[in-house]
Amino acid sequence: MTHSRVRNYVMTWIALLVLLAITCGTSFIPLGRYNLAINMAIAIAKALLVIVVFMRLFKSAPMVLVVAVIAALDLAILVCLALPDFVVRGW
Amino acid sequence: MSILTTGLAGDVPPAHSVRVETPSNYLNAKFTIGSWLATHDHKRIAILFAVSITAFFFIGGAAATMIRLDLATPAGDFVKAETYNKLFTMHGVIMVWFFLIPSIPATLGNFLVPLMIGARDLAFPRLNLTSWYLYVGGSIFTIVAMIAGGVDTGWTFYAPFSTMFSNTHVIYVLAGVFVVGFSSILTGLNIIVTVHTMRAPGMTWFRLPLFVWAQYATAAILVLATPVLAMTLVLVTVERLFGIGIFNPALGGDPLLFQHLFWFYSHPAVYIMVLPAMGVVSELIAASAHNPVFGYKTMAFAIIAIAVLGFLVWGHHMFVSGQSMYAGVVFSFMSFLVAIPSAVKVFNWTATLWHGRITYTAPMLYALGFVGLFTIGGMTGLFLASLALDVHLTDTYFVVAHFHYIMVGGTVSAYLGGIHFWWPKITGRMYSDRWARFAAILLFVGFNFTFFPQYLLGIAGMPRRYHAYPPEFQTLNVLSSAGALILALGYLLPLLYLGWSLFRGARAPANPWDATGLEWQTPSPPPVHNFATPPVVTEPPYAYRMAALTRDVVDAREGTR
Amino acid sequence: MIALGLPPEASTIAPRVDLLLYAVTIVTGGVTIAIFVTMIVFGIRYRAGSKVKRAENVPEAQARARRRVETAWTLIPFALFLASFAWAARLYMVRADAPANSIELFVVAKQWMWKLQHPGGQREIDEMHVPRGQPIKLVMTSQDVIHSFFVPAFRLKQDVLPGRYTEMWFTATQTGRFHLFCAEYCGTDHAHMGGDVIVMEPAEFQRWLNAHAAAQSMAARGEDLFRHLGCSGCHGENASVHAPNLAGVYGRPVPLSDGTTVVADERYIRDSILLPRKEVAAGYAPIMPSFTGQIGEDDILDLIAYIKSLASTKERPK
Amino acid sequence: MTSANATIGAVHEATLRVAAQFEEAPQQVHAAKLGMWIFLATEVMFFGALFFAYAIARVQFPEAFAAASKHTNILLGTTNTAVLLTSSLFMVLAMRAAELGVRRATAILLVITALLGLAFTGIKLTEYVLDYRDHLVPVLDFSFDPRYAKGALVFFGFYFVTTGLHLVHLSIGNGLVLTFARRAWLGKPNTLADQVEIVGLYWHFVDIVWIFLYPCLYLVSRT
Repeated sequence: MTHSRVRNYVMTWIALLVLLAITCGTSFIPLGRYNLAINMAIAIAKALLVIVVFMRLFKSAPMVLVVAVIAALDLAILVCLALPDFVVRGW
Repeated sequence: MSILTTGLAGDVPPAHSVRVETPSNYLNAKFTIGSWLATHDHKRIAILFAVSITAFFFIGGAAATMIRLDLATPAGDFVKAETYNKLFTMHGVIMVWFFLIPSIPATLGNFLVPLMIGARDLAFPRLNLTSWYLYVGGSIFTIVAMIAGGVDTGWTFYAPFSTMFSNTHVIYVLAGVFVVGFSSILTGLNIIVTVHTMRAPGMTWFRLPLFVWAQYATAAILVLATPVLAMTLVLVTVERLFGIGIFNPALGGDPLLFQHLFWFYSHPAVYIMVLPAMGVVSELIAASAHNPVFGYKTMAFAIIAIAVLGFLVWGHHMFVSGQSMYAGVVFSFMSFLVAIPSAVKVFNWTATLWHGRITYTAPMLYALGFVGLFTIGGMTGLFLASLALDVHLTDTYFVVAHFHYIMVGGTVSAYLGGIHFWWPKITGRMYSDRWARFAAILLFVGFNFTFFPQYLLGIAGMPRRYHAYPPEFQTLNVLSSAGALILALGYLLPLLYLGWSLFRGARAPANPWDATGLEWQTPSPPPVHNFATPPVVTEPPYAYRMAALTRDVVDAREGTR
Repeated sequence: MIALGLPPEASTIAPRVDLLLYAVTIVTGGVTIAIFVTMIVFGIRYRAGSKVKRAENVPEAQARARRRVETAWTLIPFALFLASFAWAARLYMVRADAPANSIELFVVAKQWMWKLQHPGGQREIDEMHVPRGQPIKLVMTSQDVIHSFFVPAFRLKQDVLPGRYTEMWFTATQTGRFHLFCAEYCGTDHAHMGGDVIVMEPAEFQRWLNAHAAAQSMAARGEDLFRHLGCSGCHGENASVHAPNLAGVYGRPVPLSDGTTVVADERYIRDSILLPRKEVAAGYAPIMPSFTGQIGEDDILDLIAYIKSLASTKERPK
Repeated sequence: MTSANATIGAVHEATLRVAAQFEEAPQQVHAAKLGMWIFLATEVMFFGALFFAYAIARVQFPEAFAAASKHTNILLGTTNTAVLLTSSLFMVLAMRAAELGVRRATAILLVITALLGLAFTGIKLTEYVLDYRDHLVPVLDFSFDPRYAKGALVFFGFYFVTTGLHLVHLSIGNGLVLTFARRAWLGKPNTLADQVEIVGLYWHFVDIVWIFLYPCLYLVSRT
């Protein structure tokens, strides 16, 4: 039980370092817009690993999950309502 | 609950001492200055907040008085243009951040939330005290900066004016507001955690008084919106100090980015100001009508709906700003949506009177004043949400009148009503209801006198933040200035009779209004840890029964004099 | 009709805005009065000590009344709000489409004055002369902070931003002098940043234009600048440098090097002068120098006017 | 930041008995954890607004941001990312040790976490010095290819604001971690595991901020 948990943490850490290597490595390959997409996808994946495994999001009180989701939604509101204005302003 | 009597720390009086002749309470537990300035008692911290926000209210009010004096003549003869600009900036900054935002949450909320949910204190008492020190430190710092040099950006700090063109003490004021923002966040965090974790046995979510619901929703907005303001202020500082182009197009920035970020905070901030007021008024009307609040659950959901929708409407401040037309349409639609829960609340307050036994005490007069002024303010908000009308009305006195109806007519009325309603609980003294009713009526009259003409000025096309104006606007401006004098008198009056009651007022009974709610079941003023025995809740809120009404409340209060 | 103290209706859109204003006033006023009357009636009828008959069990009576009443007073306002939203939004959209026959006027705001320029080169400060009955399109920018061009009699207002162009159009319907205000706080003399809009009969306006005729039209001034700044060295007829031909470019779509396309409007021309690397036309090297800091907003407007004039003559710049 | 301190402090007070305002220990622990998560929610909005401003600026100057990003030190930046990810591993191991009641191991793991945090700080400061030598510090000494100078100045403005704010947060985290390492070594508080978990939440959050900063600053364009 104990060892499996510690192993989980170590595996997560290895996964994080592998993701870091991928994001760093691919950025030296010219992929145009896909570089940005890969970088952002990997950053989100790393953040989720940390939140779920290290911060034990799903093993905390249900309210904690609600707080995390609300914070994410609020940020999404800022981005989703403000960003389009900068994009479509020229129309 | 069994560990209660053994698990208490420090200076808690033993339970039996609560019932002796001069009961020990939070006010007479200790008298030293240190016992106030280092207190962890939410009730004492609430009073620290109340005293400080009152001081700032009168400083901000003094600025407003000078503004109105200056506007009595078209040429603005009283002060110079620079001074005028600094005055309205000072008025806005002080009233928004140092009075309205902390007004109800940090005073009445701080005092009452633990009492209403049956807790001994907030979850984080030291954080609560930290919040007060941050607030006082930040606001005194700002006021010194504003009096020593002044700031002329308006409370909105629009870039690039604030970042590149103003020659005044912008950075200091930003720093002060930043620190006060942290105070808001800490208060909000404390209230959320308290409501979640410290409710008494039996106090389910749908037994919470609407006041607590409102504080909870407000706290959520404080926590989620304030950090965006904090970051905006940091970015303004960075551009101003280091010339990094974030907002100023000359450096490669985008001025609308500032407006988006600023209003992302500042529109929800309007709800930070008015939601707690709605909570107060729900309590006041139910208690004075001796009637359960009409549609309690609807009222609770309406509070949450307003808080959520409040985050989706900020772009209605930017209809003529050069924002995309399509963004304008979306934000206009959202703004109409937020009007629905607000309207439902007004209807439900009105319906709460139905089949009641209404006593017209001072708190009730303030509450009715709130409903009236909030209704007018809310209805005129619909003009501003209507895109084509907003094009004409925005940045005119119509907007000034609109938000003063909400924030002064609404929030300040509710705040004063709440202070009057819970004054016996907070201080243990009664005040002169006759004077209080007089003040309430005076304020209502003075308020309409001051601000109704401003709607007409706005429709006629007078822009806001004008130090001088064309002569055809003078009549209405003089009316408004005259009303401001009545209003100023109305605000000074409660200081006198409430101050008098502190020393000479009759001792208040535990429940002078015959109201429901846990805060009325503990003595006035409450003991240090709020309840002699931990309350257990078995009833829904506002359980005003017909039987309880056979005893006439007015008589009960007469008996205490 | 209700007065409400509105300023004169001096543009085609003003009566339409006013009609909406009256409608919204009547609806909201009606609802407000209904609420107040209800409150007063309840307040008197159910005052403590009145002998009126009350429900035995108020919570239960409320619960019965609630179902229908609450639905009604949620849905009815919702319908009214939707109607108001749609009406106001449609009227707002009208602002976006200037009629094709509009005359363009150029506005440059600075602390604390309005500088206007007519296509013929006539310049004005804090005054705007326009003919009655003719659609006018304002192309506006600011040299410093944000200002806002507000003419109450036209029921129109538009913020004027540094670093970009905002537009506003109107057709005046009444001759006379009307207030022009700056509606966005812009510093010390914000209150004095205003002037007059003078609407004249077309013939009279023509006389005014002639009396104030400038030595050069905007386009002519722009042509001079085009040569003095060295633009013609690359964009001109005999240029050896590979630079886009600007004749007829205005209003046309321009393919860009990143594969997208933009319409060559005022904003595009302005950005191309100040930030030439932002949107490079496809097939051309990004070699144009930036003119940021070297020319003022007035000069840019002249250059734009010149480039636009090329659009109509279809002639290659000299 | 203050809230982090006081939240954790509130838990510490309860090592032997529950703080006066609470009924029982689990309630208090729940309150403290919830408080930290809510504080992190405010931090999400704080940094979220910063990232949003960055995004708008990057749209304005795509080429200049690409050019400027090439001048950041990718070797140190990547190393630092790895250091921080590793510190998070030790943080979570410390929490596990605390759960198992191994006090000394907890303290040692916390010290390693803090040492990695200090290593990050050292590397970051070294990077700042190198940036200064390369004339990349706005206001103090900035010169850049004139074609991209305007946008590059904005980029490096964001670079210093974001990394600076991150460093402030990290330093506070370091202080907290060392404080709790000392407590774990000296006493045997019965809520040690909860306390370490709460510090850990803050630590991991600071880590997440860096996870997003890394591609935004170092990887805009490397080709």
